[in-house]
Amino acid sequence: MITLSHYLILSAILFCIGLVGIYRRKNLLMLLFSTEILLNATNVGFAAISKFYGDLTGQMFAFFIVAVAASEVAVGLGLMIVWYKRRGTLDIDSMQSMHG
Amino acid sequence: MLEPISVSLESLNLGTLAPMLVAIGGGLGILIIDLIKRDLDKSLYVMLSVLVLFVDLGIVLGLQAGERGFFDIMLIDGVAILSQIVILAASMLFIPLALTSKRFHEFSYPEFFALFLFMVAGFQFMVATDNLILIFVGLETASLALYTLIALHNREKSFEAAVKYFIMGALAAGFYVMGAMILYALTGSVEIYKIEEVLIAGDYANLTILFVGFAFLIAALGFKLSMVPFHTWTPDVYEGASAALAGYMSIVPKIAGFVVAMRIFEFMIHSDVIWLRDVLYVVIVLTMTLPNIMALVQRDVKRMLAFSSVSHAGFAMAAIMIGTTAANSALFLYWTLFLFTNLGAFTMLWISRHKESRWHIRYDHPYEKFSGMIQIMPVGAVLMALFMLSLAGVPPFSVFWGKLYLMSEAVNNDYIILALIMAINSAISAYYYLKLIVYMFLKSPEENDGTIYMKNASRPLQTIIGLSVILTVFAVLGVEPMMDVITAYIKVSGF
Amino acid sequence: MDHILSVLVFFPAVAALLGFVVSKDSIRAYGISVALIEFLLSIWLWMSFDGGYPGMQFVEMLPLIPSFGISYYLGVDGISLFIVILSTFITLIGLIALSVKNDIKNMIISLLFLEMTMVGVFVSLDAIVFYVFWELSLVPMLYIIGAWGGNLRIYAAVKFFLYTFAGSLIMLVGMLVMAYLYYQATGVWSFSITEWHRLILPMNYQIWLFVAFFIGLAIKVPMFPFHTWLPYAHGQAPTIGSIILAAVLLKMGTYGLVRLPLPMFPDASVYMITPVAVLSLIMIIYTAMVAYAQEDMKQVVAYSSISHMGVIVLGTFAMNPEGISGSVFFMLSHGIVSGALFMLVGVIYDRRQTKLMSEFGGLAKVMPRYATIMGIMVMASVGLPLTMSFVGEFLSLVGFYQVSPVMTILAGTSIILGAVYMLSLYRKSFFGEVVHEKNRDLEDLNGKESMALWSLVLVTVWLGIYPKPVLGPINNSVESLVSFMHEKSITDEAKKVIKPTVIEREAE
Amino acid sequence: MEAYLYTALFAPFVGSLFAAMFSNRPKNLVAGIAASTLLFVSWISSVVLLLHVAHGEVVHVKMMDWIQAGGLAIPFGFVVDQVSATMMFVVTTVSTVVHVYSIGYMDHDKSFNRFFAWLSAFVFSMMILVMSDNFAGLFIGWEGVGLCSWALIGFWYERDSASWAASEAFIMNRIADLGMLIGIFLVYWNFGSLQYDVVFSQVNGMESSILMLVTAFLFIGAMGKSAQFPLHTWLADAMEGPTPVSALIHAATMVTAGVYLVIRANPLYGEVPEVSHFIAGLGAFVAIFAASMALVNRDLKRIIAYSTLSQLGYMFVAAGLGAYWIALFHLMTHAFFKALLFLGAGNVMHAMNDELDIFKMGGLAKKMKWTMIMMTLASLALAGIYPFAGFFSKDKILEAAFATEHYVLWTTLWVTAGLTAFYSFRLVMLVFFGEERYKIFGFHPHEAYKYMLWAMAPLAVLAVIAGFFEHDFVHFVSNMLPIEEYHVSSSTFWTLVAVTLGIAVTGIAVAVFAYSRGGFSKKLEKTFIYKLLFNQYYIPKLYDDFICKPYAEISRIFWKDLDLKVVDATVDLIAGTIYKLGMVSRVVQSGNLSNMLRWMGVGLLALLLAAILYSPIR
Repeated sequence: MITLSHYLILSAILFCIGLVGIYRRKNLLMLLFSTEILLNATNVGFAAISKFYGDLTGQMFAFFIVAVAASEVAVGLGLMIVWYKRRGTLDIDSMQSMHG
Repeated sequence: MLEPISVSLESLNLGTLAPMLVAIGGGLGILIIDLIKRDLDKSLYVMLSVLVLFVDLGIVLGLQAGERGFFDIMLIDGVAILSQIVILAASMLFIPLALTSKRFHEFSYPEFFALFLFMVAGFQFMVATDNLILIFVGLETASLALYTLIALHNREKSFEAAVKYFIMGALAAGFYVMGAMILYALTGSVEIYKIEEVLIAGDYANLTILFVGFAFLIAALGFKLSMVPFHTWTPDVYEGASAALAGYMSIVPKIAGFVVAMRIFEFMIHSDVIWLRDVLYVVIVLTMTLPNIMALVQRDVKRMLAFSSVSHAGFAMAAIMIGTTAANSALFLYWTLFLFTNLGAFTMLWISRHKESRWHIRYDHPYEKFSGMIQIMPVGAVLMALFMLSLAGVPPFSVFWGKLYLMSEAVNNDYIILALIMAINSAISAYYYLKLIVYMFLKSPEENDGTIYMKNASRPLQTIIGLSVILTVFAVLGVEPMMDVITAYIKVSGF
Repeated sequence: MDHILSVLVFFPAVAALLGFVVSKDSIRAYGISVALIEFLLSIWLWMSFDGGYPGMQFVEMLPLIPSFGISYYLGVDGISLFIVILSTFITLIGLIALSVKNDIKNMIISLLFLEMTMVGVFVSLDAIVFYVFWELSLVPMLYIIGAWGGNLRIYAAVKFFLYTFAGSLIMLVGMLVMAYLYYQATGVWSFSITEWHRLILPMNYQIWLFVAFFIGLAIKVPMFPFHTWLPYAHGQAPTIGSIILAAVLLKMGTYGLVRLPLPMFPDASVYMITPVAVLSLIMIIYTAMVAYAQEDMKQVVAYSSISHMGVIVLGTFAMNPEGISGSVFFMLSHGIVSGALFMLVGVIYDRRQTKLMSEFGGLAKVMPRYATIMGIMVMASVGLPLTMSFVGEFLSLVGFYQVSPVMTILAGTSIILGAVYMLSLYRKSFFGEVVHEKNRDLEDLNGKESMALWSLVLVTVWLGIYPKPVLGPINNSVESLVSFMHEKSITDEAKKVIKPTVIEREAE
Repeated sequence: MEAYLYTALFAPFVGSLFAAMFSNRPKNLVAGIAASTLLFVSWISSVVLLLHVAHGEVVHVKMMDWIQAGGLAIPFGFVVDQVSATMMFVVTTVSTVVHVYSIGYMDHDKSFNRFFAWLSAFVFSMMILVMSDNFAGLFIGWEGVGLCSWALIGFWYERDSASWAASEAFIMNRIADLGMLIGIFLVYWNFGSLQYDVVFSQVNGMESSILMLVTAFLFIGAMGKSAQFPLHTWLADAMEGPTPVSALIHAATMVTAGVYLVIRANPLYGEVPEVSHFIAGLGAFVAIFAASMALVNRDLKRIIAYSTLSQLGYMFVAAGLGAYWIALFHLMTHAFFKALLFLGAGNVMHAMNDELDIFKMGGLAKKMKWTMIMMTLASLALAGIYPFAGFFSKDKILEAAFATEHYVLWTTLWVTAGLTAFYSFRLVMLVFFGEERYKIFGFHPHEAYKYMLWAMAPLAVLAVIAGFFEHDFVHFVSNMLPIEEYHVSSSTFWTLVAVTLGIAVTGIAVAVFAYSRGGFSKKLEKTFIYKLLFNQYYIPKLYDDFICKPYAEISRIFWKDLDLKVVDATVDLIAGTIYKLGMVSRVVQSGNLSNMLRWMGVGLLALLLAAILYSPIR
């Protein structure tokens, strides 16, 4: 029998995967994906909890997260395309002009 | 078999939504106008957005505190109204900065102004609700718009800044939703007041999870409020963005963030759970001190101002930790007064902005740029000096009074040490503000033509500078009435 | 004329603003005339001042932030009156003898602003207003030192600013605590100093607050070991800067001591007498010795003024009318004398572009008038009777003798050490044969210099022979202050040490 | 009478101002003459006052208030009683003479006018000193004379030695003045006033410990002005000044101020025998100490200076023994003959164009007869030969010492008397008689101006006859000063006189005999004693090595090593550290995105950690 905790653990694992992705990857696109995973990890959690409590707020939140995630992708991809156009790379280390 | 949900229109109380709708509508309107007739002049859009904001402001002032609306998601309490007023006023002060005498890429797009209005709406949503969902939505709306605005400046550094800001923002969003989820899991609600009730009812059972949740929220808000160590984006973004936008960022997103932080943390601070207070204490001290020290070694005025505004955010955050009504009022006072001065300071940079990097390969406003300014452009030098002194907290200029109230609140609530730390930090900060004055007044000029500092100075910009000078110098006269209004609003919302 | 104080404070500021319009070549006349008017105003203030009445006079009260108890609250008593006059007088004299050539307009405008802040500090009775002027005074000084100074000028200026700024911020915290305590006690906010005086605090609060205030003031005085900014400031500042700095700005610190901590925390002050006195003794002796070691005339004068400030602080902490009146009077005399000395050094600097004593010698032969005035001022500075500073020094020491004979003897060495460094300065640079060819044909004092200097000499001697018109009002206010402190103090020790006038003066 | 008082007081001041007006101009005879005339006026009024006071009533005026603070009220008040009247007489007499004399002496000096300005200023301060009716006023004069002596010793400021001597004199006096100030403070806090009459009226009530302190500290002041050991070195060096100055300031008037103070404060000193005895002892010591140095010195003026020192010693002995009137009497007589001696020396210097080494002179008697005569008279008076003034006063002191059974003091003074006689006639012999050594050095001596000699004449007369006024004097001061009769049988008395005269005459005889034969053998100069005496017991060297040099060194260390390297360095260090911290903490701002993200993670982890740590203790 799969209980709430399983879902929560799953979401936690996904979240960690996202984090690891953000910290390990050097490619902006990968970073973008990792943040998506991050957000969706919580979606799982929200859905499960709202089922557990039997009220819809959690699912509502999940939907909003999905929506926001989508728009983030839109903006993010836009930025990255421009960056790629200018620099021909999506490597994080390519942008260090500002420091100190 | 569920019976159909019937919602009466007045129960929705759409009036609470009106301000945001106006802003959004205005944005859409601008886009439509653009569709109808191409390349109209930016001045039109500027004035349109000012008008929209004006209407918006009117409606906000029309609201009275203590209402809920739209399925009780919207919460119009004193703080909401107050913060919206500040946000709108600040936006109205900053948007005319687009009317530069030089042409800048971003202002040729009407989207710029549409996005700007959307962003304002986002901030308004953030402050006008105590529902974690809506806060999230508002926050993201505002941020996404902001990323774009930064990028629109269309220089290599702007894109870099935008991307950095974006990625970190995404991570912050992740933190936020994680925190929200944990709280939801713990209390079965995403409305802060409900969460509060449940927690108090359960006498803060299983603290660890609660703390973990709050840890995520602090991280998320810390990013927005540029709390150390989540502040790293600030200097880069300020440097990348145009001076005007940087100035805007130093004020408005923060005030929104403060309100959210207030809503989320206040009840915990008033409870007997010391964890939050202590954590915030550490964060605040770090945020006041570290950027201060880093600002000492900056070579670019704008970047220096970025660090300084981080430090100022730390000052203001202290009020939230102290958490009394007076303290929260002090926060709003401080931020308004800070707004006056920062507006001036960034505008001064903005009018002296050049397309080509004239003094330094990387920086637009290196200190050297201003050396000997007193000789070649006395008025400008004096004004800039005024703003710097004000930021340094030299009386009787505006920021001093904010500092005075904050420190006095710290003292009144037995945070003497905090007050002393504030004092010492102001002393340290004096150095880098002074550095600019030293360059302007005590060094010999490199240029001989004063107009180079006025390249962008169109009439509206000069007006704005004049305005902010007056507000900065005669702030003391405004303190009393402002304080009355602020305290009144804060009281009714029970913070 | 019940707004004379506001006029006094803001007249120079307004004049300064208008000064932006005046053309460069006539700005000097403008500045002098403004300063003259200001000085006459202050004299008028003195004339209309009731010397018999010890309390505050010409009081002006205008609420600024009523809910927070901050109000625009001015007033003078015998203690502050003459320091106000000193500031206006010194500014006038300084402007007359002003010898800078470049950017004279900026110089004069900033001097007028400076004058506003100086007068403001001494007449404000609201802690915040006091603080406002206190901080503002740094800004024009920063500019004067930094823009017209020597090679290290920027370092010196910034050091001066930051050091004082840091100190005063700590004082600000002290003020806020004080206000809060007052609020606790009375239920209303107030930053009015006179109100604060009436507040009786428990000992431990008193001590902490005393420390907070003392740090802020001590840096300004400057007390050892916070004094190191002063030699740089003086060493780098242009003549006019040094004059104002030594004559007036330093007095802010000692005036603050009399005005703030003493009446507010009498017990703590008594409790702190010994440490403060020890610091002052170090100041007196140590800096006097350092002054002897200097090679630069101006540095000698700079260190000497630190040494004398030590005596002033000592007199202040004598806690009896003799001492405090003495120290207040000594503030004035030190203002006049050190101002004159800096001006004199400036005179020779203008002629030779150097201040090293080794560069001179035999000046008495080449510039007899200059040598005469220098001699008079040197003698005044070592506290010869019938000069102003003797009255101050004598009274300060008499007063402190009651507190501690031994320390007084140590402090008294200042009259010996003072003679040592001052005479060696005079001997090195004025006596002996003319060695440097450059010195052979130095021109003696010119008209404006002599005018400025002789007026200073006049004041020095006049108040040395007949100090009564000044000392009288000072003494009245001080006596009431002391008896007030005596009434207010809570510990028996304080009651014992703080001595109101016991011996009846013979009636005349 | 007040009019006379003010005239006496302010006439010199006016003279000084008048001369000062010309101070930067070339020589102007008027300045000198005016100053002298005004002094003469002052002298006349002093005499008038003297006669007035002789009737027993005292003139006491309060001119105006000076300092009034707290309980302290100091007026400018002046009192002319027997003591101050005597002093005024002495001061004005000598200074009038010296003024007139100086007109001739400073004849060729370019700073003629400045000289008279300062000289009259000195007289003015001296008058304040003696006429003031309170300690503060006394102190004004006290410092005033110090100032003037500084200016007059350093009158020829081009000479490094002169300016050095001036500073030395001033500073040494300052050291003593501190003691005096402390004394004044003590008086104020214990008696509540600085007025003589108020203070002296309360003496009986005071416990002796306080009185002892007061008197001791006041006497420190006296030691400075009267150049008592160990503060004596400045007097000899003060001879750098023009000779009239030495005559007036460093022989007749200023240096006796200390004695005057003790006499003036006799009600205090009378109460504390301990201090008085100390004073007497010190006096005796100084007397012989100085005389011994005078024995071998080759410098014309220094010899006289040392003799002054030793005579001051005599006066202090008298004062210390409570024989205040004798002290005052000796002060007066001494003023006359010592001034005369100096002025004579001045003539000699002129003749020898400022040569001071007495071994380069000799046989001047032919060239300058009158000077010789007057100096011999003065020397006889100094040596205390009947019937010259010195005899009466000095003899009284010895008698007092003997009668009060201080035989040690008596012996010392007695020996000193012998030495005095010897060295003064050694001087006379070497200068005026014997072979004419000056020819070798190619000097062409000549007698001084006539009017200079005439100016000296009054002093000469007084030096001869002053002694005979002893009884009138006693009567005169009797209602101010305690007069105690010494009960010594007339036989003892006469023996004393005989013995004293005896040793004096012997001294003279030895000197005359030895130096008419070309002096002692050179071998003596090799002896340790000679060296010791010649180098003034190495005391100046001692001061230089153990006080001046270390002081300068320590000051330098304080400045260079302490003030700059420690105190200031700490401040800069703090500032620098903060700045460096800024440099270091920039690494946070590496600008690398993944790095920035990492920082966010760090922050989160820290928060989580805090969460875990705190959860037990909410």
